[in-house]
Formats: sequence, C-alpha cells, structure tokens
Amino acid sequence: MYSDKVMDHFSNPRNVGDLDNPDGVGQVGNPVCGDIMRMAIAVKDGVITDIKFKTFGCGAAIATSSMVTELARGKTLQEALELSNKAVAEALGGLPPVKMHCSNLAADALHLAIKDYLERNAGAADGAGIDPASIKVEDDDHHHDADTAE
Amino acid sequence: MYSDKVMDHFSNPRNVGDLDNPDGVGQVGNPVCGDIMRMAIAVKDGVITDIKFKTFGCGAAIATSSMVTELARGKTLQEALELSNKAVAEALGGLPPVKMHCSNLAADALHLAIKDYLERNAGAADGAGIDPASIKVEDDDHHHDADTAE
Amino acid sequence: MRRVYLDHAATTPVRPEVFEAMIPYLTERFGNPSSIHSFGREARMELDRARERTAALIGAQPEEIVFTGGGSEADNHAIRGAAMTALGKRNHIITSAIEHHAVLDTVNSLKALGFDVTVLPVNGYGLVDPADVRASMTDRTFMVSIMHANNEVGTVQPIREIAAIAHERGALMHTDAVQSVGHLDIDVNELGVDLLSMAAHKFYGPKGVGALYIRKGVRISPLITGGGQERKRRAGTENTAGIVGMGVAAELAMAELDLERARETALRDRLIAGLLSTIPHTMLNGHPTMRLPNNVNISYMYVEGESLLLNLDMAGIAASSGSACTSGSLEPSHVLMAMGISHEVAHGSVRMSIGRGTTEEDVDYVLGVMPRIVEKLRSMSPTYDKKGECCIKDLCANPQDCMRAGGASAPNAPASVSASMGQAMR
Amino acid sequence: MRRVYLDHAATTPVRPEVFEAMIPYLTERFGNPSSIHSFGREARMELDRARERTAALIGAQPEEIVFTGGGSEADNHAIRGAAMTALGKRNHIITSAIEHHAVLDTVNSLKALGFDVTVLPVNGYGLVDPADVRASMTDRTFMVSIMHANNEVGTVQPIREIAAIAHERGALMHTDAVQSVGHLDIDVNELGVDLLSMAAHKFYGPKGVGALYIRKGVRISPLITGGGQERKRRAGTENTAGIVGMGVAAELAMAELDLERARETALRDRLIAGLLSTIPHTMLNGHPTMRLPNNVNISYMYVEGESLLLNLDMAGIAASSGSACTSGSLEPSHVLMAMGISHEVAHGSVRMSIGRGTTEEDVDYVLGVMPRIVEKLRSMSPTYDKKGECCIKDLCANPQDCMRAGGASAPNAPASVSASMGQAMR
Ligand SMILES: Cc1ncc(COP(=O)(O)O)c(C=O)c1O
Ligand SMILES: Cc1ncc(COP(=O)(O)O)c(C=O)c1O
Repeated sequence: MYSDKVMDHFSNPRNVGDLDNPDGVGQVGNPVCGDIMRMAIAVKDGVITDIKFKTFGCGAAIATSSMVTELARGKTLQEALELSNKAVAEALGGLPPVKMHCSNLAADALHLAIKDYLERNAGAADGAGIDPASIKVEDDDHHHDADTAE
Repeated sequence: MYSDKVMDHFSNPRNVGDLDNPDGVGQVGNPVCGDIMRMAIAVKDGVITDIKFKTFGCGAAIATSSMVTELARGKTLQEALELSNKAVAEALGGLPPVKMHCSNLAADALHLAIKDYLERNAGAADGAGIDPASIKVEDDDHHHDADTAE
Repeated sequence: MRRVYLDHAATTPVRPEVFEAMIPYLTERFGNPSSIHSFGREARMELDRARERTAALIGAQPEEIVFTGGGSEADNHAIRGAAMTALGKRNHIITSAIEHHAVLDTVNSLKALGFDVTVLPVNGYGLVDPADVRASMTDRTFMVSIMHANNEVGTVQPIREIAAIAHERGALMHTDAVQSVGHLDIDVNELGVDLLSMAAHKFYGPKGVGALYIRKGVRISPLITGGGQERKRRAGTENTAGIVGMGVAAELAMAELDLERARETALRDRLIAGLLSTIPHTMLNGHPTMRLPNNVNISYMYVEGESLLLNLDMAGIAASSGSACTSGSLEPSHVLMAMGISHEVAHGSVRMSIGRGTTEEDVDYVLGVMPRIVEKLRSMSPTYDKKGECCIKDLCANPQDCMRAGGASAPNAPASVSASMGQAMR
Repeated sequence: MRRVYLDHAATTPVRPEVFEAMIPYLTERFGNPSSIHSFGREARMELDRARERTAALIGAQPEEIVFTGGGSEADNHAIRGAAMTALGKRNHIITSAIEHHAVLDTVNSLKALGFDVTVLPVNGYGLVDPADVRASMTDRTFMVSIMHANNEVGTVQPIREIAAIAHERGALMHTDAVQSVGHLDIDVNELGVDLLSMAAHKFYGPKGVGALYIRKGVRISPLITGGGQERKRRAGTENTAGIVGMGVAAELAMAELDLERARETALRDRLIAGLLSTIPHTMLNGHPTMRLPNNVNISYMYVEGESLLLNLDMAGIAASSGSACTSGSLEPSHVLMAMGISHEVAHGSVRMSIGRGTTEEDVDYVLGVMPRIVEKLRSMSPTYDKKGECCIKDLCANPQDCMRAGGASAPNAPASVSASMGQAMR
C-alpha cells in the first residue's frame, strides 16, 4: 500500500516534537476527520532554521509531516511557501489515491506556520515582502467522497 | 443416481424384443415426452407364458421395462394386473424422484397388453372374468412439473 | 478402463499449473486482501496480477474486470445491474431463445418489475439474425444480451454486428462468453461489447469464480452489495485462491489459444465426420463452421439421450445430452427446440465437447464404441425398424428427407423458430 | 520475526484438514456435479456430505442449506429474495444500525423499489433493544434482519427474543451469523430464525463459499437465477472444492467448539485486561460479556488506528481498525458511531481477534509490544499532553470521566445512538 519511502518516514519520523520558543506555529485538520498536523518553525534571516511537527493521523499523515520538515529546513520562507502537498507526496514516491486528500496536508500546516510567523512579526525585514493574507490553505473540512478503494 | 439393480437391468435388459405372434400388445408414452414402452405377451391358461419389450427412453424406462417382464412372466393375468408401477420401482431398489413419473410406466404397458389380449379374446375362459374396460392406465400425457432436481 | 472425458463444455479439469498457483492462497497466504497488514498485502498482490491476466485474455483493462462467483453471477450482475440502473428511464431488453438459463431466466424475471422482454428466435443453425435485433430495438431498450457461443450446439453469433445495432439506439450490449473465453480469440473492443461474462472453470480454472467485464464508463448497479471490494462493484471477501487460479488459467489459455483451437477443430471435425458416416440416421446440430472448436452435438434418431450417456459412461466416455430425461423435466433442451428440432429428435441428442487432454486416440475410441451403443439401443427401440424405415415418420413433415446417413445434415436456408422438424433438418 | 495473526474476524487460515479434503476436487475429481456420468457423480457425492455437515453445525436439515459464493451473497440473497417475494404484499423491513454493510446497504437499496426501511439504534454496548423491534413492527413488515454477533465489537444480540417478536406479526427473521457460526453454539430452531447467513472463511474454511439457511417451507426468490442447482435456489456450477472444504470446516468446528470457545474466551479476557491495565486512556468497545469469544476491540485515545496497525504490523502483529483512515472514507466505523462513540475515539480503535492458533505467548507478546507503540504515537500526537491531561477535552461532554486507565470502561446504562462521547464511554 505504502512506498518504502513512506514507511521509512512513518517508522522513523524526522523532527518530531515541539520547539521551545517557536517563531511560528501552524495546524491543520481536526480529530473528527482523523488527521491533525502541527508544525512549529524557527526563522532566522528569512530562512527556516528549525522545524518540528506533531501529528495525529494515519501513516500518510505522519510520513508527509516528516517529509515536509526535511524539505523545509534551510529553505527561505518564499521557497517553503512554494512547497505543495503534491510535491511532498512526490518526494515520498507517491501516496495511495485515497490518501491524497485528508492525509496530505503537511505543506498546508507549514504554510500556516509561516503565516503565523509573518503575522507575529509584521513588517519584519525577514518577511521579504510576503503578505500573510495571501497565504491560503484549502478548507480543512474535506467532506468530499474519497476515491473508491478496494 | 441409479441403484445397482437399475443399472443391472439397464445394461443387461431381460426379454428385449418382439413376439412373433403375440396374444396381446400394449404401448404407453410417446416420443415427445421421451419415453415409449411396448410390451408383447403370450398367454396360456390364464398365465403369462412369455413376454418381451421394446423401449425408447432413459435408463429408468429401460430398467423398469426389463424388471416388469421378469415380474410378470409366469403370473396369472389377475396377478399381473396387480403389479403397480410403484412395485416395479421398489423391486429395482427405488428410482430417483424425477424418474417416478414419466419413466415409470412399464406396468401400465403390461396392463394395456393384458387388456388387448382380453379384448381380442372376448369371452375366453382365460379371461377369468376380468372386464377389459376396467383396466385403466393414467393418461400418458404427463405434463405436470417434475420434482426439482439438483 | 479407458476414461475419455468429452464434457469440457460442462466443466474442465483444473490445470496443474493453476492448482499449483492456488496452493499458497489455501495455506499460508490466507490473509484478507482488504487488510492493510502483511497477511492482507501478500494476498492483495497476486489478486492484482490475476486481474491483469484476466483482462489481457479479452483485450480489456484490469479495472474493467469484476471478479464474481461464477458465470451465472456474472450474467445476473450484467442484466439485473443494468436493469436497476435503467429503472425509470428505459424498460425494454432483448435477448435470444437459445441463451443459457442464467441469462434467459434472469431476463424473464425482470417482467415482475415491469420490464418488457423480447426473446428473439434463431434459425435452424441456432443463429440470431441481426436484422431481428434491429427490428426489435426501441428508444426504451436498455440492453441487448446475446451469447457469444452457445453451450449446447456451439454456434457462434455475429456479436460485433449486433453490438453495433444496440449502440445505434443507445442500448448496452452484453454477451455471455462463458463458453468462448479461452477458446476463441476475443477482444472486447473488436466485438464492441459493454459487458461480457466469463467463468474460470470453462477454461481450466477452478469452479466458483468468474468475471464480468464492464467497459470503462459503463455504470451498472451491483448485484451483491456490501463491502467496498472490487471498487464497490461486487461485495464480499475475495476468493483469493480462485481468482489467482483464474488469472493463471487466463494467461495459459491466451498463450496456447491459436494452437489449441486448431488442434481441437481438427479433432472435432474428425469426430463429427466419423459419427455421421458410421451411424445412419444422425444429424449434426448447430452451425457446421461458425461453431466452437470443441463442440460436437449430434442427434441419433430413435434413441434417447440419457440411455446413450449411460452406455457411453459404462464405456468410460463422459458426454452430455439435450434430452429432457437428463434434467428431469419433460421439455428437452430449449436450445434444440428453438432451432426447430422436434422433441423426439432432440431427445436423442448428445453433446461431446473436446478439451486440452483429448487425443486422436480418444476420438477413435469413441468412433469405435458409439456405433455399437446406438445399434444396441435402436434394437430395443419400438420406434426403430430394422429395415431402416422411419417409424416416427407420421411425426415428420418430410420423412424422406429427414434422415440422411453419411453426411452432415444442415438447413440450406435458415429456418425460423417455428420450423417443423423436417425443415430444421434439411 | 514473530508473526501473530490477530485478525481472525477478517478471515481465518484454511485448516490443513480442510485443504486436504479440497485437493481431489481441484485435481482428479473435477466433474460438474450436475453431470450424470461418473465424473459428475463422484463430485456430487461429497457435495451431499458437505451439505449434511454444514447443516449439522447449526441444527438444520441438509435440504435447508443453500451454498453461496460467500457471506455477502447469503445476506443479499436473504434480503433481496424475501423482498422480491413480498413485492406487492408487504413493503417494510427492519434492521439495525450496526449491521455489516452486506446487510445494511442491501436493505437500503430496497428503497429504490419502494420499500420502507427502519434502521434501529443500538445502545452504548452495541445492543439492539427488542422493545424497539416490537415498536417498529407493522403488518406490512416482511422481514427483521438483525445480526447474531457484530464483526467489529463482538456484541451478541438477543436473536431468540427478536425472532419471536418478528413472528408475532408474520415477518421473516433473518440473522447474519457470519461471525458466530463455528464459534458459538447455534441452533436455528432454538434461535427461531427463518434465514441465517454464514461464510466458510470465518471458521477455517476457504474464501468464496458460504451458505444461506432457509427454513423448510420458507419461500424466497433466488438472487442468482439460471440453472437448477441447489434445488433452483442458487444457479451456477457448484464450487465443489469450496463446498467440500466448508463441510469439513463445519464438522471440525462443531467437534471442537466448546473447548475452543472456552480457550479463546480466556485468552480474550487476558488480552483485554492486560491492555486496559497497562495502557492509560483506553476503553473496551462492545459488551464485556455478551461478546464473541475471540473479539477484543479497544480504543486508544489520542492516536489514530492506522498508525497503530502499521506499527503492530512492523512488530509482526496483524490486527484491524475502525478508523476511517483504513478504509479511505472520512467516516470512521459506522458501528462505533452508532454506539455513540465520538469520531476522535473511534479513529483510535483497534480490533484484535483471536483464533485457533493463538497462544498465551502470543497474547503476552502483544501485551509487551502494544504499550510502547501507543506511547510512541502519543508522543507524536498534538492532541496528547505528557501530563496525561486530555487535550481534546473541549470535544468531550464530560472530560473528567471519559478517560479511565486501568479498567474496562463501559456504559453504566445503555446509551442511545445519539449519546455523546462522554455517555458512551461511561
Ligand atoms: C458480520 C458479517 N457479515 C457478512 C460478512 C461478509 O462475508 P463475506 O466477506 O464472506 O462475503 C462479514 C465478513 O466479511 C461479516 O463479518
Ligand atoms: C453459456 C453459459 N453461460 C453461463 C453459464 C453459467 O456458468 P456457471 O455455471 O459457472 O455459473 C454456463 C455454464 O454453466 C454457460 O455454458
């Protein structure tokens, strides 16, 4: 069902935990739909210097969370904002179709953490001219039908 | 499906053939329903001294025909008239339920042969006072549903 | 005693390669393929391969294959599923008089739900006339269901032509290909069918597993509802061993199809020619050339089918018959009846169906045995006259023509369903 | 690595004795049981024995058993068959909210044909209240279909009582006993049911074969129409190997039932007690005593079921979950939902189902592994707080009560379907 890379990130997740004094925090999902992802970032000079996650959810949710932390660390905020959920799934060698929706929101959580950072540090030079209001994630109440699975 | 006795009479049928100058001949069935049985008898002193059959039909039709010739030979006409289709089936160790109707008419053919004899020899002492009109067989156009089989 | 199995149309032996492939799924690989743990995943893997192999056999895509519990379920699924989807939109279905009961009874059962049913006649060869299909089509017709090859007489229908006619008016085309899959070259796109039924046990796979091909984009209701298996098209824990077996059988059938078809056709024609030439008062049922490569169906006048079968069985030969006596009903084969063959002749029909294991020696053994059996039974038959005179001629429209020993007898021109016996055998 | 299979409710391994008995029917005894020749007769014989054995397991007569392609087909047959027979006479059916989808979806599909459907609620244990059945009955009710034992939480229903109520108003009683046949003592006469579904693969028989018990005198339409097999109640060439396997599995299950039930019950209770006592924030789902001897269903708060399963799988343990993530739908188990358990708790439920091969060592292995897995996932969970505080308490009606480590948690009083999470877990 899952690729080896997914299983690797699921069983040995990178960067699990909280930051003591995060510069920004973002959370997506809710316990009703079975997936909650929380990202905490540290930012210095417009670059993500540290990132941690906590996730309640299925294998895909944990693996995408882990993967996004690896992809985001060391990136500029602008670069990090360009990371899509789809890119994360691809970096993991793909996800089963049924997992592409509600369990693949880790990039969204990252974007919300950046938005949080920008809002807290309004006008900071680090913001690099990004308008926090322009950062949008899909509605996290994904009540569409999932693709059929066997 | 068939008992050993049925298979014995089917594969080695007794008394197959015609009589050169039969005293009586009876036939039941029709080719439409798949079974025709013809019995020819020789009668002397009120006793069936010889009997032959010809049958077009399934295993049960052939076996019951053969069995009825064995049962009837040497019997008086009265005794032969008391032979029922059911008794023939029992003498064969039973028949599959679906075969109890249209394929189990050999006794009827025998009775019709006796009737033929009596009609040909009206008033013969051999008749032993039997009224040929009293000899009746079931209508041979059995268009009822057969029992279900698997 | 020599045992010669000539009833491959009833069922075929499971090939050793197929059985071998099934073993793990009846022993250590017992997981439920829907389970996400390792036991489930190892069961799932081979299921996917079986789907690919089964699809390939008929030129379909894997996701167009829905595994079922057999050929009858596939037929029921296609017909009832399409009817349920058509409910309130279209209410007419067309089929033929010579379909297998899994189609015919299912179509007829739709009447109780208010559907209109057209059962098309066939000619003396058992062929449906595409013109009859066209004439019966209306804008309310949701489906045309005509079998690919007949199980009793082997006649192969012009499905491609019929499918095109069905599509002209927006109806779905279903074909019951239970007898032909694995025996004839079948490509669902070439045939143009939307739905196609098959059964593994007719091509050396296990019994109790079949498949329905459902063309991409075609939506029909499931027959068995419940769990989400088979993409929600057929509920129920998958028969993993059976499906794996079907896949392997499909792959092997595909690889060997051309050679085996040619081999069986030669045996078939040898058997037909031999029987017709050595036994008088016989006729071939079904089309002489548009017929399954393994089907030999012959009527032996003046004798009854079950008696023939029992005698054949005693000689080690397994065959089957269109006689009513076999089934316990009074009506002989509805297929032979629909072809205009009389009751008494239909009663004397025997189908021999050749298979992978059949050899020329087997055929010659049958050719040696059969004349004696027929002669023995005829000598006991009150309808047969030693002089070769027809004793049922009062039942024939044209007794002089009807019995021709030593040659295939077949209609010169297709006769209608209501053809008399004489016509049908000309 | 040790492999511990605790998913017997999903499917069971085929017993070696069962596999052995099947082999001849997948090799030399390949005949079609409907054929009259020797190949057919040798297939027929063992079919009859299998029917006797299967009947004996549930106290039925052989002719009351109809073999099917599995449990789902049996459920569909019972429900749709009864509905088709009732058509134009009665038009109402009663079922429960916790049925397997093979029942629930089939019942719901009847609405399209104009039938009225009542889906009864269950209490916090998953029990149907017979009084609710009585209150829902009308003179138009043709069937009550309530499962014998639930597949997810193991709760066993008071079928005898419910059947009596159904019969008061002349309705048929169907029970889906797929999970209980072979595991609990079942006598159809004692239960008073008219129709009962079973599946061989749930009691060490093969997949793809099941049976429907139809009480003598009860007439329902077939689901699969066609050939006259199974006394015209289920068309299709019989899956001889599968049916023979089912018969042997039934015979063995019957012989060992009492001992094995006691053995599994002890293992079950050891596993439940161990998990609840060593892992905080857990609760048992389903009834503590009126439950299948092999069912352990526990919710682990703050973690999600699929993650648990994957970790268990990596430790060689096969289990299953009521989490939506497993199925790819957003709604977690409709059974847990119907019992009034909240989404977030339902997502963290795991079912472990014991079987013949399960040992005390297996149970202890699981007890050794599970706490670490739960702790690992909780440590990654944003909803869990190291101090043991409930982080989803804003979602709970009664957060202080809802998490009780070290003891089975169960409702004091049955809660209604609409019970809040707090109620359901009390
Ligand atoms: C209670 C219940 N009913 C019906 C079924 C369906 O049985 P099958 O999957 O064999 O069709 C199952 C198992 O899957 C079940 O647990
Ligand atoms: C043409 C045809 N259709 C359908 C079927 C039914 O297949 P099954 O018996 O596998 O259900 C058969 C064979 O029995 C058949 O020959």
